[in-house]
Amino acid sequence: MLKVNNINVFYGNIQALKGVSLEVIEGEIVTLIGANGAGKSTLLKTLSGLLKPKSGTIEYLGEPISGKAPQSIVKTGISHVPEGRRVFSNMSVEENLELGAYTRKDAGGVRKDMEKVYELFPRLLERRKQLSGTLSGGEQQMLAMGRAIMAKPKLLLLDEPSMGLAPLMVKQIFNIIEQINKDGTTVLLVEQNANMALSIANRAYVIETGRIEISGTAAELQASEEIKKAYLGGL
Amino acid sequence: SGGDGGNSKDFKLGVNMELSGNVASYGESMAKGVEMAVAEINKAGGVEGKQIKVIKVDNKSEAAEATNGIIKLTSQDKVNAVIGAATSGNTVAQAQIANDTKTVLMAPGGTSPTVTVDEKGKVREFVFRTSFIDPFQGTVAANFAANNLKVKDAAIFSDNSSDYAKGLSDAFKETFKKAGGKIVGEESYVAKDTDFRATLTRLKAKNPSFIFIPGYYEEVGLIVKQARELGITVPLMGADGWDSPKLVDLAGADALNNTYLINHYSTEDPDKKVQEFVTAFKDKNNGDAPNAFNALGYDTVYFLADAIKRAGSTDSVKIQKELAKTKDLSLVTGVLSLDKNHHPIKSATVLEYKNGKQVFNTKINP
Amino acid sequence: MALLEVKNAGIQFGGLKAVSGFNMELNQGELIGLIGPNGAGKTTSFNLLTGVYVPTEGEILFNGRRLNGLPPYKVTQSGISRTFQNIRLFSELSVLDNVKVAYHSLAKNSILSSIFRLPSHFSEEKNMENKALEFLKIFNLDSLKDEKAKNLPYGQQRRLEIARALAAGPKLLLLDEPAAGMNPQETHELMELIAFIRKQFDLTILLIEHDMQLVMGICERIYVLDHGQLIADGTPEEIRNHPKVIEAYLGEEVPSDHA
Amino acid sequence: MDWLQQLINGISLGSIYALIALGYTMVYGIIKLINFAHGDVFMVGAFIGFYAITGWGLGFLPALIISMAFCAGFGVLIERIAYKRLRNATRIAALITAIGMSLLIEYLMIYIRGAQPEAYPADVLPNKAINLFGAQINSQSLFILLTSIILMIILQFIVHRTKMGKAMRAVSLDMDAARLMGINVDKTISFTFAIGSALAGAAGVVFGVYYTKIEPLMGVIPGLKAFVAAVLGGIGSIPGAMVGGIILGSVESIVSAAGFSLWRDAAAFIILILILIFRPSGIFGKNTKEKV
Amino acid sequence: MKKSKPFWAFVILAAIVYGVVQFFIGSGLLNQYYSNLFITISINIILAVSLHLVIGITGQFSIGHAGFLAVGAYISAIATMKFELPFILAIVIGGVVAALAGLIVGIPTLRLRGDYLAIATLGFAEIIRIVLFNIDYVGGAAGMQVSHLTTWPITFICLFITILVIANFTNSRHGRACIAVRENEIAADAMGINTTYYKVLAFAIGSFFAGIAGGLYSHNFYILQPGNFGFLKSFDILIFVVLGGLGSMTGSVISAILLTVISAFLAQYPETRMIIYSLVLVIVMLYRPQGLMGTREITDLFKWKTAKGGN
Ligand SMILES: Nc1ncnc2c1ncn2[C@@H]1O[C@H](COP(=O)(O)OP(=O)(O)OP(=O)(O)O)[C@@H](O)[C@H]1O
Ligand SMILES: Nc1ncnc2c1ncn2[C@@H]1O[C@H](COP(=O)(O)OP(=O)(O)OP(=O)(O)O)[C@@H](O)[C@H]1O
Ligand SMILES: CC(C)C[C@H](N)C(=O)O
Ligand SMILES: [Mg+2]
Ligand SMILES: [Mg+2]
Repeated sequence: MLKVNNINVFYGNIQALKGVSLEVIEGEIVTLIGANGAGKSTLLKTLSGLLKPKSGTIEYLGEPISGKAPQSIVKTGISHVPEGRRVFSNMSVEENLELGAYTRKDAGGVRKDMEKVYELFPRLLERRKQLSGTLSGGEQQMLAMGRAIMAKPKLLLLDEPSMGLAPLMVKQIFNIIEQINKDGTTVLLVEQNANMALSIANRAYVIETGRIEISGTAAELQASEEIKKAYLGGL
Repeated sequence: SGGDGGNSKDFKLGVNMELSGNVASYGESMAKGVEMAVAEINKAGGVEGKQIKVIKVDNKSEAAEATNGIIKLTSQDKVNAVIGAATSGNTVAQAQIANDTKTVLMAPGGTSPTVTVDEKGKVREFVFRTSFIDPFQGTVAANFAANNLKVKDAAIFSDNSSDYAKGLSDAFKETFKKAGGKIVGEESYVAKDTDFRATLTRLKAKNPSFIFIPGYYEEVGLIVKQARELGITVPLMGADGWDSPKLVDLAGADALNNTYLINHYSTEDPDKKVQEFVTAFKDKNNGDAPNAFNALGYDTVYFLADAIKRAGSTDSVKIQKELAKTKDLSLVTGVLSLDKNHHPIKSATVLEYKNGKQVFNTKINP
Repeated sequence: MALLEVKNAGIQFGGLKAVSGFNMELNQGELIGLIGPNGAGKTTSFNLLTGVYVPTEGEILFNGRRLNGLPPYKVTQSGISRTFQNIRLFSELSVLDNVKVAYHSLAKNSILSSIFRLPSHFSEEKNMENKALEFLKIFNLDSLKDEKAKNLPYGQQRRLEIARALAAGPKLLLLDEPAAGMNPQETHELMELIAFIRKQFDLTILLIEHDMQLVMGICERIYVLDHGQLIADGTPEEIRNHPKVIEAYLGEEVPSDHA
Repeated sequence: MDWLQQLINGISLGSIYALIALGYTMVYGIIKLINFAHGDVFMVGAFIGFYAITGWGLGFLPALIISMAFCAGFGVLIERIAYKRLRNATRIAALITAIGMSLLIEYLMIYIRGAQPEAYPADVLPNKAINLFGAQINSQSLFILLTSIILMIILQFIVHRTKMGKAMRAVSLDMDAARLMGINVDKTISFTFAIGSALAGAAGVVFGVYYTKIEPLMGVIPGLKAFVAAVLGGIGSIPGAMVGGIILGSVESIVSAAGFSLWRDAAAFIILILILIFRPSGIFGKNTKEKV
Repeated sequence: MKKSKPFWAFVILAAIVYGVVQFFIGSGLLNQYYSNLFITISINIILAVSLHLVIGITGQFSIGHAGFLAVGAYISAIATMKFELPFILAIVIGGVVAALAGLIVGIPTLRLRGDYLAIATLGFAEIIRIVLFNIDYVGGAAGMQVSHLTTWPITFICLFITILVIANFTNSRHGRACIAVRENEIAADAMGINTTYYKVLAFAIGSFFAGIAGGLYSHNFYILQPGNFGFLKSFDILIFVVLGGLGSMTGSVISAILLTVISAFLAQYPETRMIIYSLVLVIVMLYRPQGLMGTREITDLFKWKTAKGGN
């Protein structure tokens, strides 16, 4: 479904991604783990068009998308839940969800999906009219995911959805990710919480200082001593 | 020192005028008059054998720029004399430098007494003017209102940002009261205002039968228009600051009916000198008639040339001495004699606007 | 007498009671955890303790002195300093200067002494620099002292924030999610560092954290907030098995204490 | 009735401020830029209207529309040339650029056509005096008020009821997140500049008709006043800009009516400062104190 | 001592600049036009550096600096013209009163943030101007005549003191406290810094030196009018600071010199002067949005060099 081929991405003179290649197959949950500053967020931003790779290609559903503007990439069915949630703080929960469906023209479908989101996150239904800036961290995370679902994505990019969340909430969020995946959305999940991520993923990539260092099935990685030491706090 | 004395081939004449900005109309008119006179004199052989060379600077109708302008003229260009500025305020801004550098400074139309006399009452030795002064203008206006228009209740709406308007309104008040009239309202505005409706509404409520509006044409034009819109139909009057073609554009010919102004001369004056000037000016300017500031600019050059001739030298101290002694010099805008404060004693003309044209009403002698 | 006593403190934003009836006692030298679901009011209670918010109810006593209504800088000067959930470094300043700024209120020379470069200016500056370098060494940041704070990687920024808070000379140190965004390896190093500074500086520490390995691993006692209310307090063992805490915060499976 | 007349004076003046302030507020709302060149777009609008009326002999309404259309394009152009590059720079850098653009437009105008003023012809709009309880309302000021109100209502509708409006609000809150929603940020910003500038153009024509005199520096003071009005109302808020404009116009009128015309501008600023001291984000502004 | 090296370098540089200019003026090589230009440059540097302390160092977005310039200008002019006090004393009085004005303006407004602070300071500056407008004692709108007393030596001494004081203040724990306020007010507060105190202090010091500049300004221009102190004047000063690079004192100095010289040079081309000036402004900001110097100081350049050499 998604094929990233040898991309290089820069912030000014700083190279954040160095020849990264990876692949996501339809229906999978693929996770990308790595230390702080490894380039995980940079990769997701490049996929959704916020950053442009200097070289290399990105193919999605057989079409090249690198260099396209984010708004056209959204239309092709890729939704990105950015790091730090980035909800529209001065707008209500409902308005945020409506914006998620900005590119869609099927009013009926939008209404249905809105109901689906409220079903997944009953908390959001309770807070429909509340300004999203006043929600707690976990609630904002739900909103950010709900908003992405409203675009009816085929591929969902999640950037550290568990960051700063209470343990119970982390579990809920991961359950929901699995749920969304079962309902037919392919997921590329970036996580610091590698344990959890690997437990729901099919395959995984490990990125270090801008390079993919290891890849394999989630089970393989979970079993690897090396990985345990470096990323799973395996002591 | 005032220029390089007798050494140079040319007589350098600085012209520091309002060529842009709020009152550009005056400066442009005066500069045109100056240039016409300079051309005539140069053609006739110049002054003391020297050709007059005009160096113009634009003071943008701002005092600070006027100061910069004269600094440049005296220190960079080393001029022998300066003409300018058009308005009193911008002339006063140059006075101290003129005195310090012993450069003759000639104001064609700066009517405020402060142009030639400082706040301590001392005469500014090197500064002269060609026009009459505001106490006289104000008196003429008040007498005209009381005697010719026969009004009893007058109001004043004056420009608070110029010494010129302040002086006029003081003189008007004093004389009008003396003539038995009453001042029922007094308001002021500042240059560059555009909305006078609130204050005019306030004035209207006082029911004056005449309003004196000393100020410059840009604001006066809007005031006259807005006053008429608010239903103020009484006669309005101003002084030489009203004289600009722009006034008619801004106020509209209709609104200007039943308004009067005081001016330095009238093109309708049958005097031979005036008519010769009018014809010569029209010849050079595709038929446009000269306004008072064309005439004052023109006269100022002759005023200066006369003194140079009497001094027999282009040395500025000598010129200054002779200028101060000027007596009965016949010019387009009247016969000029200076008093000890460098104030000329001259006659004034009252004009009336009729359908956008200035029409001669009366001439008043001092 | 307890070092810090919070008596029935609370605050309301509009209609929302973010924290209410909050009671807490910290004794000299303790290391205490504060946990609770997102939006429970943990950060808000830090803000109450540090004077960012003025409590609308109750009182806060530090060393027996009432803190209610004191502006933050006075609270800090009286011996409480903190780190922030969302890092707040002086990003254009060097690492060294970040720490020096915190030492500011302990220095004494006047403005005039600085303007006229009197001896007291030089001696205080020297002193400040030495102290700051000491702190940086502890946090292994001394080699980066001339780097701008904003150029540090995330983990080092977190450490710098703690170093800076220490330089203000606190008796009580408040840490708001110090391990957020760190991977398990980095978290582990942080735990050791916290234990070390507590001993070294004879500190009392109160920390907020969602990482249960850290909280359960180093805290002696834990307070649990939910919906602005204290729902439990006790030793890690008690908290781990507290039904209310499990329901509101931990969920069914409890991570094991790895230590 | 004096006070009625004064009220009308104030509201007429205020509705011109409001029209300019709306553009300020919209641009500020979306990219947090105090667009100092806005007052000069207003000036350009006044001249376009003037030339349309005197040069091509058009009436008020066509002149208004031409001026609005021209200014819309002009505003977009300014944004593309001068501000787009600076979206990620500090706001103060963008502010200085805006000041630079303002000067540039003013002096280019002077260079092109000279500094002398121009007078709007008096017969653009029928100017009948209507006598209402003793106050002279001329049909012009009614017409102007009406134009302002209609334009404001249309604007309010666009921002709150249309998809574009929602996109504008989203862009103003978080540009990157808006992109991720599929919003074309550049287009949205251009659209905002177009609308704001069109309103400034309209204000220019209205000003010309009402006050007659137009000149290349005419935008400076009304621009500043409108900015004050926008802040007074809470910068970024559309109703705030309207209310701020009307309040400012009325305060000026009241102060002059009370005989303190020379203190008029000072009074306006004093009111501004008082309001800011008690409501640091203006009348309608949200007090967005940073959450710690 | 390491810290005093830049100090002595500065003193020597200052002495050289002074000596050279003084030599040219004394020997008559420079006429009044040029000596005036040097004075104007110095005044502008004082203004730029004083605003730099407020905006660049303390991060308080004040765009009404001309108001304090006006206070200093008028107070010192009153002192010399009406009370016939010595010029030096008049300058100091102007500075002190401007600093007081700074306190009066600063205390209520400095709790505002960002653009709201900006417009409030601008508002105060306009109020100051309008008050002057309405005081007949100082000539109202028409202005007052002031003797020309400003000379190159006096101007230079004022400039020297201004730079020295502001540089010393900045490079001390107090200056760092101001920078901390700029960088993150909440964190500064939490680190025990009385943020209000330092904001008001920086504002008062900035106003003081603006007042000093005012004294020099009014006695250099013969006539003093409120109209000279409008918001465009404030913008001029703001432009020096931002164009030089926010937070860089060297930048402020350099851009004050550069822009003053450019302005003076362009005076010969009145029709295109403002067009070129504004183009320069826009283009510099578009291509160097961080300003000419960024946040660097001239002393950093030396440091950088030695650091490089050392490696
Ligand atoms: N806007 C930026 N400008 C300059 N450098 C940046 C920028 N954003 C990120 N970087 C750098 O790029 C590298 C990769 O950053 P990225 O945010 O992708 O890391 P990450 O893996 O997502 O880390 P984290 O776990 O902290 O989120 C880092 O070295 C970072 O410092
Ligand atoms: N300044 C404020 N105005 C309004 N509501 C506020 C304010 N500060 C906090 N709140 C609200 O108070 C509640 C508690 O917030 P707080 O930040 O203390 O949560 P927390 O326990 O730290 O959560 P997290 O673990 O997500 O950081 C939240 O509902 C929050 O929205
Ligand atoms: C040109 C004139 C209208 C000037 C006016 N008489 C004045 O003194 O200012
Ligand atoms: Mg990341
Ligand atoms: Mg928190």
